Amino acid sequence: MTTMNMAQALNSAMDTMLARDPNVVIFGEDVGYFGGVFRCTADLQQKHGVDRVFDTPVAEGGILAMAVGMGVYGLRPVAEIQFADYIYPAIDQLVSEAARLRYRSGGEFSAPLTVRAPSGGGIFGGQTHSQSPEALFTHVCGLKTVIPSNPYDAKGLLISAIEDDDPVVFFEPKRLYNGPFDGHHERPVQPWAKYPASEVPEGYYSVPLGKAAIVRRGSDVTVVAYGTMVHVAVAAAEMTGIDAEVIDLRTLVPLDIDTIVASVKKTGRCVIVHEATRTSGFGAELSALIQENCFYHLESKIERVTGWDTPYPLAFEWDYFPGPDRVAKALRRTMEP
Amino acid sequence: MTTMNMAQALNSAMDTMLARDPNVVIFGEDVGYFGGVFRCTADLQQKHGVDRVFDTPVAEGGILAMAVGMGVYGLRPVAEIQFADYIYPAIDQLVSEAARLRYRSGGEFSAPLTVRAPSGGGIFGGQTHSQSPEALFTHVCGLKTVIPSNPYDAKGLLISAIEDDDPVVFFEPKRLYNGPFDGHHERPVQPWAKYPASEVPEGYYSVPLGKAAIVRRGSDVTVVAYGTMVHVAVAAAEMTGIDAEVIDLRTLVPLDIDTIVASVKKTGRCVIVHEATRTSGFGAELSALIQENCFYHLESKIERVTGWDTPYPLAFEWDYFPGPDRVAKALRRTMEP
Amino acid sequence: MNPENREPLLQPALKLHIPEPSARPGSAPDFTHLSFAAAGAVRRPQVSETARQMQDLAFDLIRVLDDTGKAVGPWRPDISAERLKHGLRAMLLTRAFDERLLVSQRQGKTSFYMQCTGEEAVAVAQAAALDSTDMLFPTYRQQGLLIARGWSLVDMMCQVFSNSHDRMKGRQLPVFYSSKDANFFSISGNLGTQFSQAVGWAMASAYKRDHRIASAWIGDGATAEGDFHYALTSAAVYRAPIILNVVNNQWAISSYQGIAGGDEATFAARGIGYGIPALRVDGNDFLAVYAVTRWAAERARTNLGPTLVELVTYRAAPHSTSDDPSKYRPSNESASWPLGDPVERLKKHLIHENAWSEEAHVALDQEVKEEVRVAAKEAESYGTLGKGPKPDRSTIFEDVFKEMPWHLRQQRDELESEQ
Amino acid sequence: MNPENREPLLQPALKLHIPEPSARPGSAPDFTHLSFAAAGAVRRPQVSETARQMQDLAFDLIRVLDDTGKAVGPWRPDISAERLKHGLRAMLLTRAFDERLLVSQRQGKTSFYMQCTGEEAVAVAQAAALDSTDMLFPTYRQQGLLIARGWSLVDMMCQVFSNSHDRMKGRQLPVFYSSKDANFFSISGNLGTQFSQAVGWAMASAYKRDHRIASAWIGDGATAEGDFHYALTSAAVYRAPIILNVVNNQWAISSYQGIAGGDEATFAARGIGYGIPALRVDGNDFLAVYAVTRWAAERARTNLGPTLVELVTYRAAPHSTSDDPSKYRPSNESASWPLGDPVERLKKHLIHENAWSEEAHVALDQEVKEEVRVAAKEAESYGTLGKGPKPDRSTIFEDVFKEMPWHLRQQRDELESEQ
Ligand SMILES: Cc1ncc(C[n+]2csc(CCOP(=O)(O)OP(=O)(O)O)c2C)c(N)n1
Ligand SMILES: Cc1ncc(C[n+]2csc(CCOP(=O)(O)OP(=O)(O)O)c2C)c(N)n1
Ligand SMILES: [Mg+2]
Ligand SMILES: [Mg+2]
Repeated sequence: MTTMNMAQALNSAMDTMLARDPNVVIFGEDVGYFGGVFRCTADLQQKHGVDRVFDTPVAEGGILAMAVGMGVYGLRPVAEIQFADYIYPAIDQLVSEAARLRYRSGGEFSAPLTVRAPSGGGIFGGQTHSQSPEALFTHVCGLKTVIPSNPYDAKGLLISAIEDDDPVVFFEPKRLYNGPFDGHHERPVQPWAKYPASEVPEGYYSVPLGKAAIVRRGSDVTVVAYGTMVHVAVAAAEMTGIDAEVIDLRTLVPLDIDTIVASVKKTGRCVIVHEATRTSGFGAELSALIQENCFYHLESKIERVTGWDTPYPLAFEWDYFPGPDRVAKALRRTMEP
Repeated sequence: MTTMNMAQALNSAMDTMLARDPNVVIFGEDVGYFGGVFRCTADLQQKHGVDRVFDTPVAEGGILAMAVGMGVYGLRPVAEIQFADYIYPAIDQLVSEAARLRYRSGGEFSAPLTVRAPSGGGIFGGQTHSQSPEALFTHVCGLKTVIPSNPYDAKGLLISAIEDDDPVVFFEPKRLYNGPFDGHHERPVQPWAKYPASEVPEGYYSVPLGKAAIVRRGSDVTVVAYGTMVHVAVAAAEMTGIDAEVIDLRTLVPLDIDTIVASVKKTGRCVIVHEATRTSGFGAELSALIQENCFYHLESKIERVTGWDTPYPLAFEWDYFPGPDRVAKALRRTMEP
Repeated sequence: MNPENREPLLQPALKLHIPEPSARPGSAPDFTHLSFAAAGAVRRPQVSETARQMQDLAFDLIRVLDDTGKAVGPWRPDISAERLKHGLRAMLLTRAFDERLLVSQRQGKTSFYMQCTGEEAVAVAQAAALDSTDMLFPTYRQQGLLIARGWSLVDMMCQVFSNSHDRMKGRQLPVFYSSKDANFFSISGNLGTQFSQAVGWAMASAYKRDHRIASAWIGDGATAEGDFHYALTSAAVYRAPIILNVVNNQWAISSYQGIAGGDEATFAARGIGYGIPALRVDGNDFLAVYAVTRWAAERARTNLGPTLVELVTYRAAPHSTSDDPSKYRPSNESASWPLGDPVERLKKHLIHENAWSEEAHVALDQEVKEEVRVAAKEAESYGTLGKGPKPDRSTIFEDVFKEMPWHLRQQRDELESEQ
Repeated sequence: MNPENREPLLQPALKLHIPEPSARPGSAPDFTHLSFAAAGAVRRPQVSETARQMQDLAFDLIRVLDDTGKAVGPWRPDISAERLKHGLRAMLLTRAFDERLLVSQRQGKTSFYMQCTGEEAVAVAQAAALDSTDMLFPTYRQQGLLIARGWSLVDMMCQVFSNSHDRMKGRQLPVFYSSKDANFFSISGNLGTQFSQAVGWAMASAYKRDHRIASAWIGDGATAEGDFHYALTSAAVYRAPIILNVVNNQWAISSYQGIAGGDEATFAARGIGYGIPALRVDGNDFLAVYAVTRWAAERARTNLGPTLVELVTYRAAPHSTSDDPSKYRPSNESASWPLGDPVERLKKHLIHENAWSEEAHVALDQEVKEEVRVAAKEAESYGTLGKGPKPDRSTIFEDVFKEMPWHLRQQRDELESEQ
């Protein structure tokens, strides 16, 4: 066990997998010598060699095409997209190719790639360094979508993603790289070292895809969240004194429906929280599924607390971010009737 | 008034706008001399000139980039993407550029483009000629998404889209080009000429964006649908004898929430139908919104009838397609309690 | 504003240029823009020559067979008559296969078909020039690769018929073959994507210190996609062991190659800007295609990196069974194609070499047609589209993921409940 | 399988090539790979010369100013000392602007800043060579265009400070300017997208029989994006009136230009494959940049179509305030850059021409610094990031659409209700 922040835990996951499996290769813009603009691949090239960890041209579509081809050969490529906001030029290779290859070839070919991309706001990144586009990928059959909320999970989930035989999109809430963030932006940043989830084994372990975690047990209302919003949800629960059960999804597809349904059936109330824009966000799917599975258990309407349906405005970051006050309000509304 | 099928009505919309506004230009793969693989631009080049209706390189990203630039100049470009399945290489220009331009420039620049793309299955197109990717675009703030279900609407909505100052994604259910389709694929195809919606004015008129149509009045249950599924929904209602109110959304964003809410409050029951894959489809957003707005009016859970979360399999087209039987079953389930 | 900026000069107004093909329906075919030197006239550089030194080759046209059927010049390959006859057979077989399945489509046994008529030399000669372990990333118009590799016609037909023996389980559009055993990559409906993926595969092969190289194909039209650029960039940067083939068959559905930029420069010339050696070859000349492919394969195999090859040919058939070319090009354009027919030209060469005869040709033609007929009978016995046996419908939910998640199991059960 | 396919030859194994820059931190800078002829040595073709005829120019480097500051050779432009001094002033002003805002960023008045140090001639000389009505599609590193066009420094600073006078209403990342009045297109965070859009704008201008041309910029790194390829393809096909500029400043954040393919061919050479005339120019030579841009503008304005221009320069500053180049390149690399500093070189030229003096230069430098200081004071009075006045927060919901739809009005009310 060592203490790691989330960037270090991700680095450790890749380091571990590079050492374990000669078929693992890592590449992306600035990930080689420099070690990535968020330092997640720091020192990996120096340690494992230039042909295992290397820089690519600034062409996200080309990066994922390369990853698909390598996967077809039999490698386990891990590609970094520098910001989730820049994944769009690569969407065709993800949607039409990586996600469809096993199906269309009758199981003969597959592309077991992992795409890592920092997502989310709260770092004054403006509209092109703050997006949370995960919902788009959850609509694409054949892709798995993973979003960790802490160092321990991040390493274990990334190892699972690399070992998974299907393509995995792995979004890393960049606001969490250095410390947990509960939305109280006016308070000083707390480093991960102060939290148990920063206790990370140095070697190999994994956290399974498709399994949610209940990060706070409660009986009044279920809060479904992932990534940064897990911390915000917990903060909101503490603020309100409402005994919320907070579920950290960890994987969006495949979803851990059982954990969610069991919780909502118990509490009868539900608040869904995500940072992404509201309309057709993943919260919509969660709301629909919960309504379909728990209709007769619901005592009040399912609430969504999300980013606004606007680009992420630089100077109004904290008016945009769905912070603990906004979540608290929703919790109170949900408890009303 | 003339009788037109949907392809002709769309052609007439473009013809009308080319004649009315010298800033309208139309382009895409094979749309020029040939008139488009679905004939929607037939004869327009011959009539309006090669510099107003022309072929483009096979580069969807390039096509929409061109459209953005033309829009910035002050033109009203109408770009065709040959199949909705091929819009992915152009998504960056839509999401990061067209949709964001007005916002990021403080209102100085905008890209009033219209993207037309045939979508949906039922023509033995397999997984790359059958997709319904509309949900992706509804998650992108700054884009309007339109899907017509008949010739009259198709022309009127396309004219509104071309005149709209925001970028509009306009999906044309290709199964409807020649005739309405209620999912009874075993029955002979009925031409549009037999239906009132094929009565289309030859000249200019418009159908406003953001307004749904109630295509069948009813009091038992509300069916929310768009495109091909409108006809399937009506067929299912007839089949079951359930007095369903069928709403044809026509525009997904901005959504006509008032019409939906009024209907569901009246019926207390709701079935949402779309051909796209289920998870994070637009049905999820509809379900979430209806639940949020009509919670205390719902007498049974909101049902979704959709395409499966798989690619569209060629030989199993009719096992995939959410036809009238499947919708009828959902209607009956909804009426049960 | 900068006070010193001048007023716009009094100049004629700007004008938008829209390229137009040399002929449309109703006018006479015109290929005068396609100029090329005589067979044998183009030089053959060392494989180690730099891209910079050999820029001229991107604008020339390498040809080996002259009008009499004689093989001439420095590109004349060292290939036995036996192997050429094998190639001739594969081309004839490909053509017979196309003809038969076109008829099947008309009979409703499949919904869709795509021929490669007139372009058979591209796939067949290139297959002959590569090792069978080399990995192929084709488009839908290189069925000749599979046929030349001796792949089962029945298996291919079962895919086209979406029947019970279709290894793709009825999922894919007809002709979108896939064969891992034949090192033939799954064909995608999305143009161009395989071109850039192939570079990734080639990089992986180099990373693993393998000996296998990749070969990828793309149409003239699809070169405009981003993937073409990604492929050339990454192939150049990482010196990937790959042959990047552009099949310029003059048309992309109804758009002539000028719409892809072919009037402004050759497609081979695209390689120059990336420092990739580029060759332009008569795609209907079996010997020239073979020779050029061998040359490019040698470069790849000896760590000299990628080669871009433009194969100049003509799409004699409609784009697909959904297309009607009489709507956009002169109906007799194909007959005027100055580079002839690949089958006829190889036949003439073999006859010129006294290794073949008209009679042998007729016999071979009948033999391959019979082979196709027998294969079709067998394939049809496993079902055709909408008729006879087909894959189990529960397979719809398989292979989306390696293991089926709960939501797909639920949907499968939902479908099953529909009886 | 084809029985005649040979076994793989006994050859050394394949090996993956990963390009490496000539120097890393700790080693001495090495620019020996950058070879170029003397100033004045490269020929100047007629604007009507074809792309094919002028391929050599894509590999040469056009230079006008020699080491003594003398302007020599056929590319020596016809430009007055007054206009050159105007350019010198704009370059100095740009540099002073960068320096001041870098300090502002360190002081927390903005979250982010990007300098163009060492590259000022690119934007300033090109602005001088274009008409003020020509439309510019820049990257984040051409702030010099706005400054050279005389745009308000205060307005630019208000954008950087996201304050109450920011025309972009606090929405955009600092330095992502936009000015319709200055014909300066809104800068995007997404690399490359403007390059292909610019072609659409130019096509529209040609379609409307306008006289205005477009000029677009892209970095060496971003040339790898699909949009670069789209731009070149459509500019070539439709002969769009546009200048397509690649600013090769040797680095893309931490990746040297070889990662974008620059070791295999020049970026100008990319034009050859599309049939686009391409020029490669010393980007730190104000006169050469001006001359080349005039030449390209003349082509565009006379319906001869696009020109690709590679401007060879060096990114002397960090990529942005978030970057630390000492982590990936020798710290003294900038000082070893063989093409010098654009400001120093133009100054030397003007002194050589007896139109300038060290004293005048010092005075000018102080004048522009004062201008920047005064502007900054004013801009700061309108607020800085997180301090002082800022735009109204309800503007968050405006301009997403032209008219605000119900769901945004509802969300606006929701936010408003948060007090
Ligand atoms: C991404 C994408 N865009 C458009 C299409 C539709 N389409 C299918 S084939 C074709 C023309 C391709 O022409 P070319 O590349 O020259 O190949 P050819 O058919 O001539 O062999 C088009 C536009 C597609 N399949 N994929
Ligand atoms: C589509 C996209 N991918 C990645 C990035 C992140 N990024 C910002 S600048 C940059 C390097 C660009 O280098 P270059 O094009 O050479 O321009 P320079 O910064 O040198 O002027 C990268 C990778 C981005 N902004 N957009
Ligand atoms: Mg073609
Ligand atoms: Mg650069």
